[in-house]
Amino acid sequence: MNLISSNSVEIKELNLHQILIRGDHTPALSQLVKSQFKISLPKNNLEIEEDKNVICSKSSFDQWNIIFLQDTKIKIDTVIDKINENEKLLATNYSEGQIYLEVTGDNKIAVLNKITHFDFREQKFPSLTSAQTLIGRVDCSIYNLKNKMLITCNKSFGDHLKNQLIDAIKF
Amino acid sequence: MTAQNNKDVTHIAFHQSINFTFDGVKYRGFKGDTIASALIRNNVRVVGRSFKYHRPRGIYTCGIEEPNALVQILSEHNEPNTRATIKQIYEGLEVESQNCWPSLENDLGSINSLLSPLFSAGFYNKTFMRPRGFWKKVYEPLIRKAAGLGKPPKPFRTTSTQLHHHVDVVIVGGGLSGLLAAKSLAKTELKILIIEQDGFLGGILKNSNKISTIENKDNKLWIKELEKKLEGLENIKILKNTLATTYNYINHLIAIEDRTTGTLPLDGNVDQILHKIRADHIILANGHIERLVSFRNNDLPGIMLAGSFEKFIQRYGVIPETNPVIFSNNSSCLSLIKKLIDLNCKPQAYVDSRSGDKIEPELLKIIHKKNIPLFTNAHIEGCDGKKQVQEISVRDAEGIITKLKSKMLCVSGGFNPDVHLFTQSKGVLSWDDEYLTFKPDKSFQNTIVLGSNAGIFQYSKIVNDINTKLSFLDHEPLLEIDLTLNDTDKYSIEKLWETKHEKESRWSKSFIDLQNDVTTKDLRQGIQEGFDRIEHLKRFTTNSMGTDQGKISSINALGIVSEILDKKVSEVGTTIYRPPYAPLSFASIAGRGTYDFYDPERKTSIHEWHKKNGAIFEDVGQWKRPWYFKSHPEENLYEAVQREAVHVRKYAGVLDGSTLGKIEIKGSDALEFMNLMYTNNFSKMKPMSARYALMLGEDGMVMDDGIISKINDKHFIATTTTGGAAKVLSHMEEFAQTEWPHLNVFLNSITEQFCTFNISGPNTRLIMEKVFKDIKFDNENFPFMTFGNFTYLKSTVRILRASFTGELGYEIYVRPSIALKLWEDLFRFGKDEGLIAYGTETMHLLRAEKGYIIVGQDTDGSVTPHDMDLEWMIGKNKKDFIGKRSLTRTDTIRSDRKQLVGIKPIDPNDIIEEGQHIILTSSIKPPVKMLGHVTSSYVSPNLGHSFGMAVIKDGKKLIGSKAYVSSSSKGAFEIEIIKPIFIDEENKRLVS
Amino acid sequence: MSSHKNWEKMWRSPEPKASYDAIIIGGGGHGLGTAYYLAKEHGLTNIAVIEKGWLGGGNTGRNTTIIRSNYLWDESANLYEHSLKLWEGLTHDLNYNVMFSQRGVMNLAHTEHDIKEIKRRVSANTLNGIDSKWISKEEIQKLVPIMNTDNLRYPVLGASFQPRAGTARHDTVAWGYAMRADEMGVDIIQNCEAYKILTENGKVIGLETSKGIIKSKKIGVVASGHTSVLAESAGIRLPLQSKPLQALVSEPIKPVIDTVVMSNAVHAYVSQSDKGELVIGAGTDGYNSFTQRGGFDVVEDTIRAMVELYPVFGKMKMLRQWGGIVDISPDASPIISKCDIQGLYFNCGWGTGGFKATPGSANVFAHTVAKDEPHSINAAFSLDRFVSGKLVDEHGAAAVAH
Amino acid sequence: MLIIECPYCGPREQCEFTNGGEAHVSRPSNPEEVTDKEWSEYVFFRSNPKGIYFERWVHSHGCRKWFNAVRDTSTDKILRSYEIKNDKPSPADLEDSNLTTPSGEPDVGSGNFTVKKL
Repeated sequence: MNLISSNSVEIKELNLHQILIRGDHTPALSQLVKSQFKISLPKNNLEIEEDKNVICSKSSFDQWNIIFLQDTKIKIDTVIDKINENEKLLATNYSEGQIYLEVTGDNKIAVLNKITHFDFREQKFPSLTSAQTLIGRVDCSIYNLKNKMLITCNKSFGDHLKNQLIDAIKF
Repeated sequence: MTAQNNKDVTHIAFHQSINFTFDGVKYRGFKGDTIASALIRNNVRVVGRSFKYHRPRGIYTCGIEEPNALVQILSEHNEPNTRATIKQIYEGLEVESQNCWPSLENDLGSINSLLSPLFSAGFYNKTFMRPRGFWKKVYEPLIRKAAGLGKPPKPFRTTSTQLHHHVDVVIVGGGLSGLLAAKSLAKTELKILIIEQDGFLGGILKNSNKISTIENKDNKLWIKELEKKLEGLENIKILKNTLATTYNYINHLIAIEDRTTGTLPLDGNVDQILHKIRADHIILANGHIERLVSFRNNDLPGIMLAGSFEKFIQRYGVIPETNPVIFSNNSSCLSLIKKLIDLNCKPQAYVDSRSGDKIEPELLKIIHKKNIPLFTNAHIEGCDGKKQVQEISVRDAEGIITKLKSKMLCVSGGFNPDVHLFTQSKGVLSWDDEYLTFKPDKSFQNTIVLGSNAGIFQYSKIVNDINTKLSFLDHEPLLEIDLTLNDTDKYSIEKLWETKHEKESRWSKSFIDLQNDVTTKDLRQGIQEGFDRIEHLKRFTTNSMGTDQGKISSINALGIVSEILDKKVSEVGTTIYRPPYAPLSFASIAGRGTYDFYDPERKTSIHEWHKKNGAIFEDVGQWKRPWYFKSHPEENLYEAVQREAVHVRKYAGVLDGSTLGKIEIKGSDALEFMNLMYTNNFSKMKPMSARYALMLGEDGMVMDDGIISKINDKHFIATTTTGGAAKVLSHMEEFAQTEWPHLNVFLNSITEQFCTFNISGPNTRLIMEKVFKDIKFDNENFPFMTFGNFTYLKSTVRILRASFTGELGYEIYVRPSIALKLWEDLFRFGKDEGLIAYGTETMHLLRAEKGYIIVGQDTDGSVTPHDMDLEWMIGKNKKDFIGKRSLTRTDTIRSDRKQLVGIKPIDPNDIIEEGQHIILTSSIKPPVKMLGHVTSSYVSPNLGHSFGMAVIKDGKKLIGSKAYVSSSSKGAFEIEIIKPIFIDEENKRLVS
Repeated sequence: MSSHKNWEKMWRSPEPKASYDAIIIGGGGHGLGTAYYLAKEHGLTNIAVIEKGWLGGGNTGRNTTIIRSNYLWDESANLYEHSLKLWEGLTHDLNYNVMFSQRGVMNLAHTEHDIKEIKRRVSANTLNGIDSKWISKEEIQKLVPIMNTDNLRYPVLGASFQPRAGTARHDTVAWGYAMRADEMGVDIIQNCEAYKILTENGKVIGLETSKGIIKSKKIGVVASGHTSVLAESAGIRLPLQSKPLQALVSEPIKPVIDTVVMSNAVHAYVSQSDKGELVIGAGTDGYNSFTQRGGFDVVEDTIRAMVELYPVFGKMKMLRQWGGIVDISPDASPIISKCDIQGLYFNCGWGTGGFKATPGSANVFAHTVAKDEPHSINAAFSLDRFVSGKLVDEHGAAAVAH
Repeated sequence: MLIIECPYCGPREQCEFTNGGEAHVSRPSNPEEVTDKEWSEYVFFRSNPKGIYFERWVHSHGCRKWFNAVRDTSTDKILRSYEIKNDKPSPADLEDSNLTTPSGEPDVGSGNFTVKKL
């Protein structure tokens, strides 16, 4: 639903599905992800692969996030059980413990610069990269997708983050 | 001989007059005036009283370095210590002078100046000591009342915001050098931020008459065109009314922007922005500051620094005095004299300490042409007058004193590069023997210093200096610029820190720190008493410790000290320049991060249900947890807990345990990892079973506890205490990544992926069977400490049979999306079985009745498993786990350590209080030997009396004996020491 | 009250002699105090205090001047109470006004966990004869009218209050001890850096300094943040970590707050000096550093708490900010102890709480150096407690919320 | 506030990190065989040098990975950061901290004095 839209910044809150996978970057993992989600693993750290409304980011050398930007017919929990059969992989359904904010508009960086120290400059945070950092003293993940930012954080910090974003837009 | 307007300036709107009040009197100024320039327009000379002697003080400068003109802004929440030379006026502004009572004119405090011989530096340390006790009752209260400058402000809620910047280059100072540097970097596509403390760019181009044309254009035009060009470029941003205050390590700059210059800040609007700037290169071009000369009564209102006098004319369009006397030891006053003459005013006299042959020909030419009385090789001996300058004594080369009738003396003691920010950047200074000042020498960070800030006081060197210093940024080299000067190309100066008084007297004073009333005699006395190190002298005399931080006098103090000690000034050194450059408002530092944004308020998924059903919350870390539930509006904590505690043991109760930490551990070496992290041995645990586990620090002390559910040898789920969640996860990650990277194990926090409902009580099984129709909860199918994965409303649910209350109980782990539905279903089915919701206080009571400890309350980081009766949790034949080795050290292996016991009062009406101590006697006359303290205590409706748990020395041996517990109300009362378990010692209910 | 012309020098600035009976490294309050008590109570006057910078220039000149003795464990309570009693007589002992101002110190409770922990401390203090009591929110408001106790993220639920506690003027403590020690013949040598502690088969024989070698059989190291560095020069490892601890003062205003208020939950404590400046302290930065400065974020977090707790501070301005180098031990308790090398003694590990202990620490350390045996008060603060495990864990008591 | 180079995320502000104390201090492989003194060395004693210091950081508000760094504690200048699995850099190929005396000051960069030493 639309959280706020003013001073050329729009923030929408979405309900997305997300799978967090921990495991080393092995051919077995990339083959498994390819077969289950039709997307390949990014090569380097912090890169994002995007393919038909599914994104896969490499958050560090052994941590992967798969986010479905639109409803998917895939049975998340059954896929997770399948992945977990491999003792060297840990997959978790992260969908319900997170909030997902889509931030768009020309002023989005100017507003974010009010509540986070993170460097959004193109050369430091090019499109199709992800980062984990602090926004308004809250641990967040940021996904730089073409002309929008996807920001996620733990649900119990959700109100705190949203209220600070709205406040930053208003003042 | 009074103030006169200079209408030909662009920064003052002479057509817009503004009314404001100063000490209740109405005055008129113009749009763009500061309080100082407006008061000068109205010939107001006395603006405040000095800190210690309460001597009258006038406006001494025209900028941030002002020591005297500090005022209180009544119309802005009584903001104290505001610089009148910076704060612009607006319609309805109410200003009050500071540190004087009953009024500025006749201030009782000025009695101090009569007693001044006694109040010399450091007198506090040698006096007010006798008789004993008088310091607290008499002297200190008097001193405190007299101290401080402004009155306390009114309560104010900050509306300022913060803004982070990431740029390639920051240029501090939009003056001549700053603008030239920006011009040369314009085409490099570097992202550049220019910071200017005034509302207009230009620096000395707009603040002085020194340069009249630049590149054959009038200053104002040149600035306007360059600004338009820079504003047009996408990679350059200009911040005006913004003062850089702090230069931190690694090129991190803090600057404060005033958004309401010249207007009344309306509550609720953004009044200030704190800019936090990261830059690869920081260019300091923030110029220089003029310094004073010490002479007799150099604090009389009507004495002003020459550069500031010129700035009032040039920048603010007011001539403070048409015929001032000018005194200087350097070449800088030529531009001021020319400006006065242009405005057909004339200095009443020009006094120069240098001998005639050293004085610039151009200066002499204009003086003779306009037959301005000239004194060379001469000093100002002193000034006299009642609350302002009326007579100026000039001592010529032969020592003859001439007395001039005048109300204004302009003084220039020379220029100091403004090195405050450079020293904050951890660069070091060196003394310049030609310009007699400290200037930046070796920088430590990517710091570039330009212009007079770098100690370059020669116009013809500026462009070459910029080209050499910016070449590595492949900037566009500047061509030589031609300037028409009302100044000599090169600035020259002769040493002069203070002049000799004609006759010594106890009451005559020549000042070094005007705000803190520090005289040159204080410096001499300090050195005489052994405080010959400059850091000692500063603290002994409080020199340069006022709100101006000695900007116009600290170098003079070094000069005088170096002469007294007969040392080079560079040997005397300077004290440390402590940030900020100028006082920084608390409100801007706090920004939006207060009240509801101070710290997150973490809520569980069913928080709203709790609120609707009478929950009273307590803060547990950042979480809000239901403390207890009011069954009716008047029910208090005690009554609610007594009701809930009985109810759970008789029927059933459910607690929202979602705040407890939950960590998923998986990998081929998960079992080995868990055996190393916890004391327990998980090897022989059957899959789908659970165990209460203990975690120690490497020091062997209890750090956290929780239930470990083993899915299989490669996959575990661990719960932690609410407060310990973050710490336990970090603890595990640290050891997995740094100590045992060879182990294949992965960790994941799933605290927020599941809500946890802990239901317990005799009727629990009935309720669970109604809610989960297809699950069998009897002992065979669902033994104690086992768990299973089930589905509820097409979502996976994990149910674990465990209980913290000692009753039959289950922990339900459910996904947030259906959590509320399940919670409501528990009540829909459980109502007839008497199900209630209960809070943390009842949980504490019930678990204590069962003898279960709470880590963080019954443990305080100094107790081992053995102390807490938990040796059974230590895996028997385990080779190693974190903390194991510490358990066998001499002090931890002692048998008489503090151990966990239960206590109950002999007289059932006595109430045991948490935190009180177990003692052996009934008297509490100190010192009393303490065996240990009460870690938990409650009044138990199930036992019918107060009871507690305590950790006491040699506790196990004392079980069965009597002792005393101290009490906040009745000294101490007798108790019995028993085993720390009060209900269902055989644990029958858990397995019923 | 003669005019001040004929006051003589506070202390001589002698060159070091070839040898002394004892050398104290560190010219702060603790070091100068040790020399004073060595001379006054143990008759050892042939001693030197070696200071690499200027007297009182280290942590003595950088702390928030708070003095209290409401510590939890008996060993700490005895030590800090011993110090508080010495503070009460110090101005007269030194005949120099250290401006010890007993305005009371308040420790605020913001959560139920805080209440439990503070009430336990108050009970232990009462039984140890320390004047500490629990006060309600109403009593807090009477003592500090400007405090906003309710409209807060973590409301104030009550506090402990020790009336005999307060503040003192930090510089005058160092100068007072220096003056009186110098009078008794102690050589105070500034700008003299200690390089290496010289030993011969397990015994101290002297000290290599920037002013040459000085012989002595006894050396007391009282150099706070730099103590580990000097210990290393004698092959002794100490369990200390030197971290920045920041503080700041506001511009001076008329009196608004008369007691000292400490708030551990939000890492902020404040008092108002006799000159009218608010003196505010923060928590430590989390990394080792000898640069006497810390991160701006630590100051920001403290100020965020301050402007909420005291709305009148909203319109105040920060005048100066700085840092000290505090030596933190694993159990947040000091180390006043002998070591394996004969004649080498350490007085360190004071972390964030050294100023309040100045006279007490100096007094018992002088005893330890003079007698080559710890005084009963500092026996528990030995170096080998970390081997036996018998720690005096002062920050352990503030354990994790349940 | 420092800028720290996380080996996996690149340079980030210090507020995203938590310091982990001295690096390259390995836990005794068989704790049962060490003496109380040796065990206390591991649990409580860490180096506290003025100058070159090998320390641990964790990107606690980022990728949550631990890594090592070499920093000069007399100026706070970070010489390099490197992954846990790399071995300890040898002092030879590290910039010297030019501290001439144990508790002295570097020529520039500590910020504890303002005038250049002659």
